[in-house]
Amino acid sequence: MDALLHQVFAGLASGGIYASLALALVMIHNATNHINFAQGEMAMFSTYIAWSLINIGVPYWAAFVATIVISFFAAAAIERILIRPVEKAPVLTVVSVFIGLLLILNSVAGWIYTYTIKSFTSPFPSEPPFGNKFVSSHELGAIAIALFVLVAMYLFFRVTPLGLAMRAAAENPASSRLVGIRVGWMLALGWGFAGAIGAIAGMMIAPLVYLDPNMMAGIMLYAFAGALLGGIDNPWGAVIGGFLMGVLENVVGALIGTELKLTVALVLIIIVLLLRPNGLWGHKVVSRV
Amino acid sequence: MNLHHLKRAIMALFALLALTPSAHAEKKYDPGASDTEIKIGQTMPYSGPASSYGTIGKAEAAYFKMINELGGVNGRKINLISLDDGYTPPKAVEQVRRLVEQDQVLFLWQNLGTPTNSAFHKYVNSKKIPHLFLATGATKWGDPKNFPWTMGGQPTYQAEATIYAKHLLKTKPDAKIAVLYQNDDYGKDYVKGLKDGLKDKAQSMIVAEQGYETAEPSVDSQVIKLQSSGADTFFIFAIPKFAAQTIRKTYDIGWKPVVYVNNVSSAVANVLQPAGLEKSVGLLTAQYFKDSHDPQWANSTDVKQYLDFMKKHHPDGDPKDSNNAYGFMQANLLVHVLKACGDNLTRENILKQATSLKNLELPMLLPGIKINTSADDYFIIEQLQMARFDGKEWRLFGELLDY
Amino acid sequence: MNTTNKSQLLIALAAIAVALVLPFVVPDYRIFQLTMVLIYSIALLGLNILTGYNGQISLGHGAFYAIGAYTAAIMMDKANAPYWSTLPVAGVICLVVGFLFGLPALRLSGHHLALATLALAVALPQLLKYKHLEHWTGGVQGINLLKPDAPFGLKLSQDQWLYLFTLAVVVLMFVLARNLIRSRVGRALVAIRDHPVAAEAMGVNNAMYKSLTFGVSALYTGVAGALSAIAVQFVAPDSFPLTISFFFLVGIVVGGVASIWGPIFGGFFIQFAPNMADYLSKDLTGAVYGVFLLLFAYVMPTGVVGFLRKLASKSA
Amino acid sequence: MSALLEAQDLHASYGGPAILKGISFTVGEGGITTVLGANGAGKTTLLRAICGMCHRRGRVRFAGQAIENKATEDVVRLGVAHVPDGRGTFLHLTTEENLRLGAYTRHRDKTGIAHDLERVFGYFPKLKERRKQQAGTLSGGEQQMLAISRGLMLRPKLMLLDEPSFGLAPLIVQDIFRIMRAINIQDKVSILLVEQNAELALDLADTAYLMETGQVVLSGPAEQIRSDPSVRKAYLGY
Repeated sequence: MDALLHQVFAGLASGGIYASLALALVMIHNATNHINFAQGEMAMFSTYIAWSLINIGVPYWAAFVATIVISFFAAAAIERILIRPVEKAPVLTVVSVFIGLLLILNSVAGWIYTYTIKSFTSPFPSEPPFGNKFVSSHELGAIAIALFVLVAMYLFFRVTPLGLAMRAAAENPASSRLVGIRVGWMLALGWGFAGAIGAIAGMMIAPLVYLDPNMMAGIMLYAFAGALLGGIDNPWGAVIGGFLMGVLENVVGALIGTELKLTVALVLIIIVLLLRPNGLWGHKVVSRV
Repeated sequence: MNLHHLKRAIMALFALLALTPSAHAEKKYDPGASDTEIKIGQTMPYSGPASSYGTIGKAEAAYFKMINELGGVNGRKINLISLDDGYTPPKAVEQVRRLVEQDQVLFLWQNLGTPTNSAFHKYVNSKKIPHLFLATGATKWGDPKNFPWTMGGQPTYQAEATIYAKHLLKTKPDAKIAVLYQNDDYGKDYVKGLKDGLKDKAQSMIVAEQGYETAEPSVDSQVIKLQSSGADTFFIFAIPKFAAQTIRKTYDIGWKPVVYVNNVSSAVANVLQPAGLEKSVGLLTAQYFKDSHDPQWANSTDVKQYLDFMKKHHPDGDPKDSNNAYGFMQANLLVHVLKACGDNLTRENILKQATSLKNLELPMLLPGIKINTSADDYFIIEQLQMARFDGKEWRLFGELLDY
Repeated sequence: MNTTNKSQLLIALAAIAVALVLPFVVPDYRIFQLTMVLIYSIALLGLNILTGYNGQISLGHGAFYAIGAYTAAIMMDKANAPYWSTLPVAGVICLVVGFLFGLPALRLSGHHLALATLALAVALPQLLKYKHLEHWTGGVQGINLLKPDAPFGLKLSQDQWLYLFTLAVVVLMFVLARNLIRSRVGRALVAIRDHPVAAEAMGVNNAMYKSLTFGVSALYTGVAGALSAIAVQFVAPDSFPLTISFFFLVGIVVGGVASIWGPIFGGFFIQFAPNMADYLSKDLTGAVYGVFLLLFAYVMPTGVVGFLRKLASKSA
Repeated sequence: MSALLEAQDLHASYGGPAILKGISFTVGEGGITTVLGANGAGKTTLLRAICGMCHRRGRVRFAGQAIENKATEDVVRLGVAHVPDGRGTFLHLTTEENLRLGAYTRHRDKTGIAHDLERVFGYFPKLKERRKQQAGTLSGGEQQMLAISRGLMLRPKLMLLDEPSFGLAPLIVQDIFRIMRAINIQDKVSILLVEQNAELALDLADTAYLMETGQVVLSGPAEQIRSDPSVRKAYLGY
């Protein structure tokens, strides 16, 4: 029982990781309607930027903020320069560009920073909180930051006119222009925010799994699954989905063994999606023709 | 020793070799060899999931470039054609066929990966192309009867695990063992070696086994599961990233078993520092080459040579990455073999020289390790030494263990 | 037969003629590469039927490719079955698996379908390594195979023979696909893609058609997989990494979505783009490949075929 | 009546063949102008050309400014509300969010927006009931009301309406046209109306243009157009 409880906690810790990256996916999805397969690699690259800054002596929190800002502008620039030319192309072409971007970021990171793993500083104490053996301070801190980003994002999309405009631009660009929204900038802004959120995610993930160019490969898959499980258009859903994913994976692993744990976890998710086609907390879209 | 000295030393070696009788023997060539060039083929994962190993090929190319600048081997330049196989068997087959049929290389060398080499294992043997010193530790590369043209290039994973088993049986015969392994040929070879080494006690001693996939973000769940098995001895058969995670997690959850970590994942800079040196105290492993960033070797000549080489000739590579040291050592070994071939650069002679190495000592190998091969012994390195981590460096102990 | 049909037939015959001459003028290793191009084009044709014509995105076709390959490998290795007999079996197995997978999958759409198919591709290597299947699949070590010799005492090298054999399969599969797409069934597929609700209203059984499409698409990819096992003479879990599913998708984008000819160009891309990237840079092989993808997307957003069509319409 | 919108020799296309082949027209300040024509005459393209939603050539002036080279959102920001064909509803957003988006260009004006919301709810009480409902669930008529209201939220000087009667029940159409007149009079919004239902459109408009295959074939005061025999035959059916 203790072991199972321990697995649940470990699952929540990994779930926090998936949730934070899932939020970046939701951000881009809500702003552009796309699932950005390169999101993980962007987050990885941001984390290397932070690592470089810390390495040359910049204090942690300064590097943290600087990385977020740099990532914001870099991601917005990627949208303006690389994605814009295929804005009107078929969705598969866009997917192909995402895959290209993923390969480029991965390969360039490996070239600049080599493939050896690097430890990444955690801003949280190294001693576990309250002397427990289940969760480390960093894991708890990462979950807290993911929740903070979630609330900020929720408020942004629900309450601010800019957030509303962004959702509108994603759903119906033509109509959005007709109410005066500069759709091009909304897309860039969406990418920028996603880049910034990804950077936060990366900096919270790297201390746990170490920094290397391939660090996001698996995490991206789980974040994607978690986001869809919870509802890709709803930040709350995506975060809960991320946590569920983490717990599910660990508990399945503990109960049936590791050999097929990934398979079983994915099958379970697909069953859920069959029963709830919009994800557990996604918005049901009814449209009349 | 700086580069200047290194160059001088190598030139002196060449001068010596020029005097050996083989240099005057009649020149004999197979495709890929000529008066001016020796063409060697190789496949490496420069892209794809195993791209972290690509640096081996780059280090080796850099080494040969250095050798060529110094005049080459017996006056011939080494032309290493190293192609990307993305770590996928179909691509590996294609690239090897290109190397053999189009580029007409003299032989293949240091092709990386078990699945990739398996895919063209039969092909190169039917074509009688030497397929030397593969960068994989599978046991099947030492099968002279069925595959006389194929030779492995490092201690086999199974043999290494067998050594751990023997050590454990001697020191803790009543151990309760937990095993974490990578769920592929690499991890499973270790598990097999461990079980072979434990013999009939394997069943009773191993109380828990957990595999992981490289696509998984973390192995925390596996470690927790293994802890709950009540094991007091823990074998980690993983790649560096997961080994570091495991060592850290084991410590953090307050589990204190005797921990064996496989050689690939024992580098101080790459694994133990990220895991936390204080969390690594007491780890056991078996070594055969020097960890370039282990303080105890800081003053040894070959390590300095290596670091110097990295700085001057392979500046893009990370000197802490043991893959580079590995490439350095392998390139060194090949140069020895080629020198020994003299002017008889036939495929047959290459194989013959590769299989008649006697008491060869190489830079970066642990003191005392000698390379011996013969027509029925295709394993180049068959000695390992146990080591325990004391928080700063690996302390070797006991004898060199043969297998 | 109208003029476009006629000119298409002419192009097809010319292409087949060139393809028939090729193995007698290029060396064996090139023939092997061209065989792989043909094999990939069959797989891409399968994916194109699903994604291009029916609008369902699959990130998991590598799984069907693997199932086909393993079917061939196990039949040849365990039962000494002749190589040619493995193709129909691989096709039928993939048809059934694809159809069964399609049944629930048709309830999913868009991103969810993408995840479900991705899950298939992720799960398959794990299954191949699963200890209870190891006896059949060879586990992590995989299965080695022998390449078939030319039959009837033909004086052809193994590579030449396998190439010609594959070419015959390609022609057969393409003709079948073309007829399928031009038939009522094909029009129904396109109708479902473009106007799902209207198609349903007009009496098209979306569910049935979609599952069947999945099955047929899987059949094509499975046959390609079986051929790849015979050509490469080896299968292992590492032969089918997740990336292969992505590269199939990329292949149909580069070739041209929803076109019969696109898969051929896509096949060339999948086969030769990595080699080009490797040739251009050892440090940034992946990045160069990525740049190729971007360039293709910018210059030919509708694929090579779309690009050629545009050129043709401009010059006309 | 001075001209609020004035187009001269306007050509337009979607990259292919020309849809508008050099047409000129004006919308008077405070007036209602209607453009009639059969399907495919180029009416929708005419509205899109004003808003920069297609390739265009020629001169367009709005409130004294040249707008023929302006991007859609910049034309909108000058006070042109375009209620497009198909209504352009944001289906995933709520009714209220749709309306708030209409006022996006002045999103800092919180009190003004609140006031305008009440005003459009006054015109269309149904929308108030559906305030928190996803717009995709509204009926066709409600979505048309929503589209007009969204345009109103801009506080436009000019509204471009593309077939507001399309696909709606006659009673609802009458309702909508009644409110359009009210908007014209009370809110001082000029209107350019593209419509298939010539009867209704000519009732509402003061000026009318008749289009055929991308060209204006007839224009003049609405009354005069109505009495034109060819129009009666082709569009009014009597």
